[in-house]
Amino acid sequence: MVDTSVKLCDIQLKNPVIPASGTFGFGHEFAHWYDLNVLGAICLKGTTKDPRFGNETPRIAEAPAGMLNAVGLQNPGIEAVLETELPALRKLYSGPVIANISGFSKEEYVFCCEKADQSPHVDIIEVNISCPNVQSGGMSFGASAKDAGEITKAVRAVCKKPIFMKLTPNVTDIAEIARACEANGADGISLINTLLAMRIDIKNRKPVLANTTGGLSGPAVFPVALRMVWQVYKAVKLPIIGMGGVSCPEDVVEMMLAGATAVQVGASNLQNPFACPEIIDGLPPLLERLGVSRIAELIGAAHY
Amino acid sequence: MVDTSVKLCDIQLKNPVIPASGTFGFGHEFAHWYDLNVLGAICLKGTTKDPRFGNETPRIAEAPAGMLNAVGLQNPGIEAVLETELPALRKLYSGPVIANISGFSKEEYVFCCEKADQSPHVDIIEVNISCPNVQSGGMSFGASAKDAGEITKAVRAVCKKPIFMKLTPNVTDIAEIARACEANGADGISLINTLLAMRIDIKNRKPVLANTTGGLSGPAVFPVALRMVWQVYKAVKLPIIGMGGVSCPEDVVEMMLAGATAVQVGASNLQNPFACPEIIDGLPPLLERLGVSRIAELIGAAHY
Amino acid sequence: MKKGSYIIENTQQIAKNTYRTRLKGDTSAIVAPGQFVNIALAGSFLRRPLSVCDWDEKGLWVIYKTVGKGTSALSKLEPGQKLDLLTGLGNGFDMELAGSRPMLIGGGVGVPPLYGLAKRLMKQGVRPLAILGFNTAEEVFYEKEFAELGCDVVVATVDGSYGQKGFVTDAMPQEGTTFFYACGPEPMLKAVYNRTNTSGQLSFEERMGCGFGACMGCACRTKYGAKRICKDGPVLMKEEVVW
Amino acid sequence: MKKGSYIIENTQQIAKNTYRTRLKGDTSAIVAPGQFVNIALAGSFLRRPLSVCDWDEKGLWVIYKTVGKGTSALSKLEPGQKLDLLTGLGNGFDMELAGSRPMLIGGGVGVPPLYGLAKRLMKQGVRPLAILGFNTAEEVFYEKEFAELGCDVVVATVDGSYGQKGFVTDAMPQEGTTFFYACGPEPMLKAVYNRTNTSGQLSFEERMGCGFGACMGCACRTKYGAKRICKDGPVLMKEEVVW
Ligand SMILES: Cc1cc2nc3c(=O)[nH]c(=O)nc-3n(C[C@H](O)[C@H](O)[C@H](O)COP(=O)(O)OP(=O)(O)OC[C@H]3O[C@@H](n4cnc5c(N)ncnc54)[C@H](O)[C@@H]3O)c2cc1C
Ligand SMILES: Cc1cc2nc3c(=O)[nH]c(=O)nc-3n(C[C@H](O)[C@H](O)[C@H](O)COP(=O)(O)OP(=O)(O)OC[C@H]3O[C@@H](n4cnc5c(N)ncnc54)[C@H](O)[C@@H]3O)c2cc1C
Ligand SMILES: Cc1cc2nc3c(=O)[nH]c(=O)nc-3n(C[C@H](O)[C@H](O)[C@H](O)COP(=O)(O)O)c2cc1C
Ligand SMILES: Cc1cc2nc3c(=O)[nH]c(=O)nc-3n(C[C@H](O)[C@H](O)[C@H](O)COP(=O)(O)O)c2cc1C
Ligand code: FES
Ligand code: FES
Repeated sequence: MVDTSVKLCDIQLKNPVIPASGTFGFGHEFAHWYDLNVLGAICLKGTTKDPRFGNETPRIAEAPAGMLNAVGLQNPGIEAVLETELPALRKLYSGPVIANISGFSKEEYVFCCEKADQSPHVDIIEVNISCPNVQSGGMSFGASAKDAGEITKAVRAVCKKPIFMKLTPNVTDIAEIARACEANGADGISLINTLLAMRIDIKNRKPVLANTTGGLSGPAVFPVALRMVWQVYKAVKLPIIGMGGVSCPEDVVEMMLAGATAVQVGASNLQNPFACPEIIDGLPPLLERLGVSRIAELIGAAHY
Repeated sequence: MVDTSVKLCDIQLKNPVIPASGTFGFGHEFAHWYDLNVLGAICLKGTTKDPRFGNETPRIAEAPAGMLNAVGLQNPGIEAVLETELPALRKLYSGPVIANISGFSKEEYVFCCEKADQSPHVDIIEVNISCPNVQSGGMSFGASAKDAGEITKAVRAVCKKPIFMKLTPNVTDIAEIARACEANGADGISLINTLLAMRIDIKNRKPVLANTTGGLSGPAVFPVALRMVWQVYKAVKLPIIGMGGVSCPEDVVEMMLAGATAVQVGASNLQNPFACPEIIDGLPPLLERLGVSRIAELIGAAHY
Repeated sequence: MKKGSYIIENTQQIAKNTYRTRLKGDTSAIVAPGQFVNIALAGSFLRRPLSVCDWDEKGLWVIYKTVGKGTSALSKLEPGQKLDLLTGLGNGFDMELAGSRPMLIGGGVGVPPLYGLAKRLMKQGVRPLAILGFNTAEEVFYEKEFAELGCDVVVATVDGSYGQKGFVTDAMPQEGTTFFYACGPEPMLKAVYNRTNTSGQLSFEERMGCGFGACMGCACRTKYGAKRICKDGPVLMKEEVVW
Repeated sequence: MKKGSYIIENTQQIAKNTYRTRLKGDTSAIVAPGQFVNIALAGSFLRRPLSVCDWDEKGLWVIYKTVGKGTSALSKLEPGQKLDLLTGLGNGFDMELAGSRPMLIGGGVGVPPLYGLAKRLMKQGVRPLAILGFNTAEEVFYEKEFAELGCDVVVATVDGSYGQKGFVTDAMPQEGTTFFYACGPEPMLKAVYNRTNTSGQLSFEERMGCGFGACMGCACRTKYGAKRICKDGPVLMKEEVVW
């Protein structure tokens, strides 16, 4: 028997496979397809202080081995998430829950993280710092080590639960950003968010997405994500949740060898609603073929 | 009849399709497959001052809808390129030639660009600033606007021919780098080089590439490349050579709508030696379907 | 909603760039006309959403225009090839609202789901009036099929090359109908919305990430808040539509 | 070198995880045993290089181990399916160097190109000694085929479960041969290099970007400078090899 369990900041996951924020709603839709309790954990849709409609449509475009999205953080707001969505999810699912918090100002992050920290249903807080910092010019918070560090420090001050800072890959030096998060009290790093990308409709000569640009994810980004997980593992001592293009058990193993303690699956859930349980079912036979008895021994094992 | 010609800094290309540096050697191998004179131009393998063996093997890894390479600028050195390779190419090909120059110090760039400028066989000099700056810490020259500007200024001082600065996509703000090149005298911008990426062999738990990381290219990167071409078109007034994942006539049109005056084809040449001529042959019927009589009218036409 | 493997039984071209494909497999998840399937195709990451034109116990039909990579690839697959589908997606049309004389208004490849609806209305003893609009004669399809069900059918073409000249709205009677069901391009839906006196249902399209309500890719504003075209739609009540 | 479309005629499993596929199509670009083809497979961006085991006017055979995605996919393709190949790649073995009694040394899926070589040597009236090495009995293939050509064949397995126990180098005679041709995993090639007294040729593998000399993906150091395994190789002279 292969042991597929991993520990994320003292939280035990029965396996390292977690649906990624924004590709799993608040879980209800997937409960139609399978028993959510097979999952290692669940990561909720990105949540802001106030309800948001998000961007105009079209919000989705296709890409070779991937997709673009510009959903723009459509969500019912932190109150509704904690008071309606999460209790509803708890009726279907008893495992660990990761709340994903977004914001357009430091205050908004602090407000939402504090609320999430107080919820009995939240185990880990993932802080998505890929949103534009509207207070200082619109560059994403995650694009500068200074901003990333400041947000980390501010949310740390109001949270007792583990905080995972979720980094954007659209930066020159991912290790520097991760170090700033570590130095300011993060408990872990999640990466990657989507790669800024674009498609143009050649018939009407306009960007496909109403928002002009969107985020690329799916298998296409896997080698970039893997490289960043590798670099961050070298740069910090924190546990890493790796993601970006994971679509099969082999990808989970590769991510873990690069340094991930757990792995999130995003776009693949949309393409195949059974992506997560199929990956989870595929892990034990793969590990057996590889001669691995405890999946946790893979974490960072390709580092030399 | 559709007019597929474009002008790149006063140099007339019969069509906008150019094989990308490093995927076409010095042309000889492809002369076996087809008449090189069908091409819009040819971009030569990256050239350094001294001959280089490049990185150890394996240098190639596969990726979803793409590939990784870590060739490490294997080349016979600028002297041999100008005195042996180029005259040999000239026997097979009479169209425009783009020399691609790399270096690990400002002096090396200056040395090579000056030589290339003096060659009667070189029409455009493409300066690849994706190499690590060994003099200051190993970050790629193209990763900072300051370094990019300095290299541009230095090579500008010794060249009369058009200089295209070739940018790396592994940066937070591509527009800032492009503006630094423009401000320092570049005649055009080429982008993108490869995305820093990695693969791990899950059987032996080691990076697939001897160099650990490599550059991702091929269709997977197309939406990222397109976004950067779009951003750079908005940021500078210079002509752009767009590349990254181009594999069909539709991609050429999409790149041009985003702002490219010409387009390079890289990894697709390796997958299909006939990639360039097939794309070129596919342009007139596609343009006819789109109701376009002059391809040049597409340049930047999706901007609003 | 179900996920399953389906076998291509046959594909016919039924009009210019328009194909009908019969897919054999489990249709138990399909509960209403106007629902759609989401088809995985080799070489494309995202699935392709297509309305169910009609279905029986052994399979379903889709009718589609080859507008891009996915639909072209689908039209070229050989009988016997297998496809992975999500079926029973979306709400579909509500037949209980039809009244005694519903009007079905379809534009182009918006026509197919109305065929399945017409068939089932007829079975319930309700005889709809079907108004089918196309750009031009060579794009017209399914006039005969609707007529064979026993519906009244009016065909309109924009260029007048077949049937009545003009848009579907030009062919719509101002009175005598009890309800309408419309499916077609958004400008058509909007025109229909503006020119109908009765209540009705309109079926919308949007680019989709998942097709089953998970990604918020297909959001749309309604008078009762944001809805997902894939899950809360694709069919909306006229009364809730916000343009 | 040529690019063309080839049709799968049949595929047989010939040993554990080892398959032989016959591909019908133009073989006019193949000029020497030891050359390889580069096969495009749906779902993989890079082509897969495989040695030509043998060829005739109507097609060629490849023998391969299913080690990953591409080779597994290839082994499952149905007869009649089409594949895009680059053929006639690489230099191949130089038969003129064989002398009167060449030794062919193959390890695992390094054996296939030696079969085409053996066949052509026999045609020239040269009878080679073939030493075929495998890990274990169930991986052994082509002993009979070599014997039927009229070669002397020695099979060695590492675990001794078939033929002689040990490595190919344990089965190599120290004298009596005029030249050697070797193909197999790099450790085997190195051992052969160290244990042979005659001159010889060794066929190498490397991860490839193009397979036809354009990308410098497959460089290797030799005593005469850098060479490309795909174009200047895969066969190198013993005398030029640098380990
Ligand atoms: C609920 C629903 C039902 C539909 N029913 C039908 C039908 O019965 N018959 C029919 O011909 N068409 C129908 N469509 C439209 C059909 O989905 C598109 O024509 C098809 O996805 C185009 O794919 P492609 O690869 O050929 O085009 P491409 O342009 O190459 O596709 C690129 C991407 O854009 C998406 N896309 C392009 N056009 C549309 C569109 N109009 N709506 C949604 N996504 C789009 C594709 O799914 C794909 O992700 C329906 C759409 C929806 C949302
Ligand atoms: C000139 C040459 C001749 C060859 N002849 C044969 C043969 O006759 N029979 C046979 O079984 N094998 C042969 N090989 C090895 C064969 O190419 C690989 O086993 C095959 O590419 C693996 O593909 P995959 O998708 O199954 O494995 P994966 O590991 O999924 O492939 C991933 C990537 O790595 C590459 N790769 C993996 N292993 C190798 C390797 N050993 N050599 C080169 N590239 C590799 C693949 O081509 C692909 O790009 C030869 C290799 C070369 C270079
Ligand atoms: C439709 C969609 C919506 C997303 N929404 C969010 C979000 O709300 N918050 C967040 O942190 N990441 C969001 N992401 C990013 C994913 O969580 C993940 O980081 C990224 O998609 C890479 O993983 P993948 O390649 O497996 O999709 C979203 C991704 C997609 C595709
Ligand atoms: C094998 C290989 C070698 C390359 N060598 C060079 C080089 O020497 N100089 C350079 O500027 N770019 C080099 N590149 C980058 C390409 O020119 C191009 O910028 C990149 O691959 C993106 O285009 P593509 O997606 O079409 O491959 C190389 C790319 C590949 C795949
Ligand atoms: S397409 Fe994903 S929610 Fe509708
Ligand atoms: S594989 Fe490209 S040069 Fe050998």
